[in-house]
Amino acid sequence: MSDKKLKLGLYWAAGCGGCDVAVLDIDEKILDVAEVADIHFWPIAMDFKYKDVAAMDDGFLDVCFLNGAIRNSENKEVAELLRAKSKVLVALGTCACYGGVIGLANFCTREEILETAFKKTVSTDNPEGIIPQPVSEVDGCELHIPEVYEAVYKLDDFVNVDYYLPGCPPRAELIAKAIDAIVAGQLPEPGSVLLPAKTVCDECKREKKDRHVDEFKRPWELIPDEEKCLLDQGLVCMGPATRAGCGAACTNVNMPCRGCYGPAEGVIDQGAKAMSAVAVTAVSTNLAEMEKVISQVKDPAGTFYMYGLPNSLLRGRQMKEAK
Amino acid sequence: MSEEIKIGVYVCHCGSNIADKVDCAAVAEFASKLPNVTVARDFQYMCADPGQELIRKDIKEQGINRVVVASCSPRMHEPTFRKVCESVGLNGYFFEMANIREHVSWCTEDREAATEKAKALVAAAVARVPLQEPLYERYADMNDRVLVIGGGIAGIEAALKVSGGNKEVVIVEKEPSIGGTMAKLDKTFPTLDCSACILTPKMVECAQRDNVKLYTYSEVEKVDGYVGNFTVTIRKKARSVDLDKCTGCGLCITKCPTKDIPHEWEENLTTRTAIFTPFPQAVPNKPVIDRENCRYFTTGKCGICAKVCPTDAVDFEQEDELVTEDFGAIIVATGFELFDPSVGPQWGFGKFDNVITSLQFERMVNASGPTKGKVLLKNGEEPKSIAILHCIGSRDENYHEYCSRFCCTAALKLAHLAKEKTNGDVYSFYIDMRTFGKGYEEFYNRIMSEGIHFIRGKGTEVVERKGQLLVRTEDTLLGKYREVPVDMVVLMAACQPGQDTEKLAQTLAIQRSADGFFLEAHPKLEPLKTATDGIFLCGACQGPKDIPDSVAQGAGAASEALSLISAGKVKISPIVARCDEDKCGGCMICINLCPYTAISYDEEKKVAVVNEAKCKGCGTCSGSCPTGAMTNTNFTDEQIMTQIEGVLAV
Amino acid sequence: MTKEFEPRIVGILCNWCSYAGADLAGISRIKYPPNVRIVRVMCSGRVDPSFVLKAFAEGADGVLVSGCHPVDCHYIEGNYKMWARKVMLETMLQQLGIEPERFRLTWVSANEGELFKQYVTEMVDAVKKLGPFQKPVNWMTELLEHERSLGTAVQEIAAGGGVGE
Amino acid sequence: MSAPAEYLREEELDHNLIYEVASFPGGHKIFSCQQCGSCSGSCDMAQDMDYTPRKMIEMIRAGMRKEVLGANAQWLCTTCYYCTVRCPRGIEPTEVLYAVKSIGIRDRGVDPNNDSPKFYETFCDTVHKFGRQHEPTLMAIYAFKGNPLRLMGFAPLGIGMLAKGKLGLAPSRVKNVDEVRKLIDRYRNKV
Repeated sequence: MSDKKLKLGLYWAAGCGGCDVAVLDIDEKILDVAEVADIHFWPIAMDFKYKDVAAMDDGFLDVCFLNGAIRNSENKEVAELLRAKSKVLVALGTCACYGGVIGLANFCTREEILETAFKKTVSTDNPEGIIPQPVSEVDGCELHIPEVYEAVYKLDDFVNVDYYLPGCPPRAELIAKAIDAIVAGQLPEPGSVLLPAKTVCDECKREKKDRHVDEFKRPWELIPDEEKCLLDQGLVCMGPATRAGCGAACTNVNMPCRGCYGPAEGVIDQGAKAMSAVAVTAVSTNLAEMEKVISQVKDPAGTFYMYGLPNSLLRGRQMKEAK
Repeated sequence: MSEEIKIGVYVCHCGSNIADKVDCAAVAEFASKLPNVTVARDFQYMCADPGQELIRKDIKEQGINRVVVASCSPRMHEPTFRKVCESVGLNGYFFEMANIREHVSWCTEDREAATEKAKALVAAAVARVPLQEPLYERYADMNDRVLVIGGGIAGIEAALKVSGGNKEVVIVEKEPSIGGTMAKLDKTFPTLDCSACILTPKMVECAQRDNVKLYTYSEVEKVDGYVGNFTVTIRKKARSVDLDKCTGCGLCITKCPTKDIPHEWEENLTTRTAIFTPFPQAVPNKPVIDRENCRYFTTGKCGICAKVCPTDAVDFEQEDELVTEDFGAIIVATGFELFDPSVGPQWGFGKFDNVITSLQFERMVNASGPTKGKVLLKNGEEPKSIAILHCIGSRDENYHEYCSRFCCTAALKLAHLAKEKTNGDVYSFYIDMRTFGKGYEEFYNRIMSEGIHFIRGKGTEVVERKGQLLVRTEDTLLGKYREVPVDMVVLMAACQPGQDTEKLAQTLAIQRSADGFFLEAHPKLEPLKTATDGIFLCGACQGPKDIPDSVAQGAGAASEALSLISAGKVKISPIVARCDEDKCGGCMICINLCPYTAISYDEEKKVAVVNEAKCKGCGTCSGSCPTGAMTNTNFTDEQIMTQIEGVLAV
Repeated sequence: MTKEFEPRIVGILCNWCSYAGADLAGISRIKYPPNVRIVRVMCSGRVDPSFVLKAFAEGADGVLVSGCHPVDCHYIEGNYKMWARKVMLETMLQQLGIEPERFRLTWVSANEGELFKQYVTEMVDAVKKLGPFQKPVNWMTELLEHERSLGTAVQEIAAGGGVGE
Repeated sequence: MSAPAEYLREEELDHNLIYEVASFPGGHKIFSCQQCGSCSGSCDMAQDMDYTPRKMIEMIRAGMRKEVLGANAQWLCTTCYYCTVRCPRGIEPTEVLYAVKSIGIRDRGVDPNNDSPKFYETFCDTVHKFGRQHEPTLMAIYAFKGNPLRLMGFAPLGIGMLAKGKLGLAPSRVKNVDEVRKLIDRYRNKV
């Protein structure tokens, strides 16, 4: 390792900020980080301006952790900027990796979302029905705000990503481990996901047995048996189709996995795979009965693509009206 | 793979079959521009020798290492072209076929559209073939012993035939004696020859042949392995009698003080002792102690049998013993059981003394049975009129939807015996008379002339009025409602799957059909096979069957088993499922999906493991594997997705 | 374009029944629209819903999956498993804005060449009525506007072509 | 019929009826009947019968003596023998119906409104008298046993036959008429 300190950048695009908090959650480990690294950009923690970044030489930053999806022109601009300035770009968190929860926006058009957000909610007070525009005139001056894109994108739709560390948010120890690996220069092949290759089922302690579901239930409809597999109990659990790394955090507390760590290694469409696995647990030779049971899963697309719609084969709802 | 991909594409004219509708030259020209394509040709007949030679020459001279032939259906010539590749050292699975005859030229009117579709299919094959992996057919060694589960007539026949083929065979029978249901019968239709006379010689032969091993009073506990290599654990239940020491003298039976146990084998028409042989011609003709009813076991006192035994064969300390044996094939011949008519209170079984089942009547008319062949009412008198009710539990969606097949003719036989023994009025209540077998209709005709009253109408209900049993029915031929007074009612109870069918299906990993019987691989063409290679079926465990059919199936199943084990090796298709242990999350979704139980769970590694010898390569597991760990060779996700891209490329 | 819209439909057929049924249609010289391009799998149970989505993502106007009739599956009950997936997939496709007519699961046996023709014809007619499968061009425009090497696959999808040209 | 039409009183059934019918010439195969309906399907008169031949046989087997003897089916039988030719079990329904007629006449079991037995009796009486048939005599006697007016209906047919020489006005007698009478008497006494 070089005696020079690692130059680190962190950025938060379209996301909830939980990933930044997860970085803070590494606790005292941050001191170790401070020992080996200088943070050159981290808007949530320190005051930086984009021009500071623009002023850096290309490849100035050794590593940049970028969380959040790309939802507007600002996200994209900064992502491109940081890409240029970073030797290694890590997509941190599921939004950056796969679009994340906010990717569910891809079931709607931009117009539908803006209408809802600025006009239709009960708490909205917008009598003139103004929807923010990228460019507007205020007192004779032109005011620019970032343009909201038609869809939510994952980071690698626009820039080359070296490593992926999904999770909503990624567990602090995984972040710490990634930093350790970077410091030690022990990173795997570029393009890799910095997680175990297995899935949540591998980490989940519950006993899997029947693999046959007579009735699908919502989590509030039962108090699940703590020993038995949740899927066997009729709860739609994404565990079989979700990358390991979380330590089965949800199933440990009696909640089914919702798939936040993204697809298993090499899987192209997490939702389709999960759906296929869950559907067949209801197989019987009575077609009508099967239909009845399977129809109990009310919102398959929302369920199976909760964290990865922009990363799916179709990326979202196909908008017929789009021209 | 570092080797450069060089694809040879061959577009077949199939004379004019393809060329009439597809511009083959244009397709070849199109193919030549696709990625990785080294040569692209069109030719008159690719499957003929010159066509095959063309491919061989290109492989040898141009270093072609992937072959795409656009011609007829792969269901036709895929093996042909695989062999062509293999003949010059190229793995047969580096070959892909585009079906431009059945799916294009023969079903399309428009030449332009046909050519375009042919291009799309060729593009798909060209896109897919670089992703294909070399696959190899493999062979596993084969054990040549055969296990027969069930020692009824079907199982006996199967065992004797296998043994006749000079192969070792083991019969596992859960009862203390082989013989099955046939041993309980008096006469057999349509010839009315005595059941015991034709069965017992076969039973004895089973005991005498050197290469037939009998495990009576035993059950199959566990089956591991796959075709050619089954390892079977057999539970020998504690008989409490040492078969080697016992001479079958029967002294113990005569001295046993517990004499009031309902005799199951005699359909509870009489009683037996706690140490007993089920019937006089039992094989082995050695007793067994019914521990539940034996005073020694229930009270700790008695032991008379042990005291009187001249050879010291009674062994109260005996315990269940587990033996493990290896087999190449398994024949299931577990037979059937009789429907319990007390389920339907309308028939009065269990309610009226003189309502009995067909098998009880069968025992009654049997000269060695509990009444020494006399038909007697509970009060010891001979009945003056007997009703025989067909279809009890059969052809009835409340019980069994199917026809039990043999009961019509059996009912005719019983009607005949009833008439012969009592010379009273005998009524036969039937829905349809189904006498399907050779000589059965003639038998029916014969029985009719004996003056039996045939009433077409289901014996719907048996009631008692003033001490008189009445059978209620609608005589559908006369269009009249009737209440026929009789002294005795015989219920032709349905043939139904034995109670342990479900458990055995799980143990053997074979399927059952909706009616509960074991399911054959194909109802017409594979009636004796199961979906699990190496496990065969015969007799009434597959569905209701009479003796001739059971015997024929027994011999047939033996032939299936002999044909399998005589090959010496099992061929294993290379199209199978494979599990990538590094990716498998151990979710176990795939395990239930496999109809062949080819997938098991490795507790230690926490991953799914495919037994390739059991796997048939359907790929259903891959279709629902949430991690992509389970792949279907030659039909991987990547290959199929690329093929989809390919068909949409044009 | 003045030419009538000719949909491209991907047919995923099981080897034992439906592929053989399609073969029989050919052998019997039954003529039907050339719009279905067939991909063979061993069993309809092999059909991963990803394949259906992949076809749409690659610009297919419809997807026809076909297997053995219930009870007749060569592999006992692979077709039931596909049916389970189909039930869920139909809802999912609808949520994803894909008209129900664009995806169909049928049962065609090896001797039902006529039935295969019927299903193909029905599907082609229905999809023709719907018009081409509309991809969300506006999203893709945002990607297209972005010049970058990684984007080629996306661009091709957006342009309506498949990959592999 | 007295009892409710759809109810069969077992105590009224005569289990011997079938044996009785079977004892008549041609009746012995009645046991083999499989109720296929070939006889009824072949019968040109079935549409006018109260019970079809198949049903007659089934009723005989059940022992419905009263209904069987009182039926009109046996009297409508034209003895065309189609049923006998076609029966898959070799039963001779024509003969079975003859047997039923005989038993009916003997036991006076025939429906009193049915004139057919009178015709049969007259037929036999005429033969008994002349040793052969004489149609005008037959018709005249038969007419007076029932309703004489109905003779008028047959008049045109009789006149036509007379004109063609098919009928003789005066009856002729066979040579050894006693032999014929003996034959008839023997059978009548037997029944």
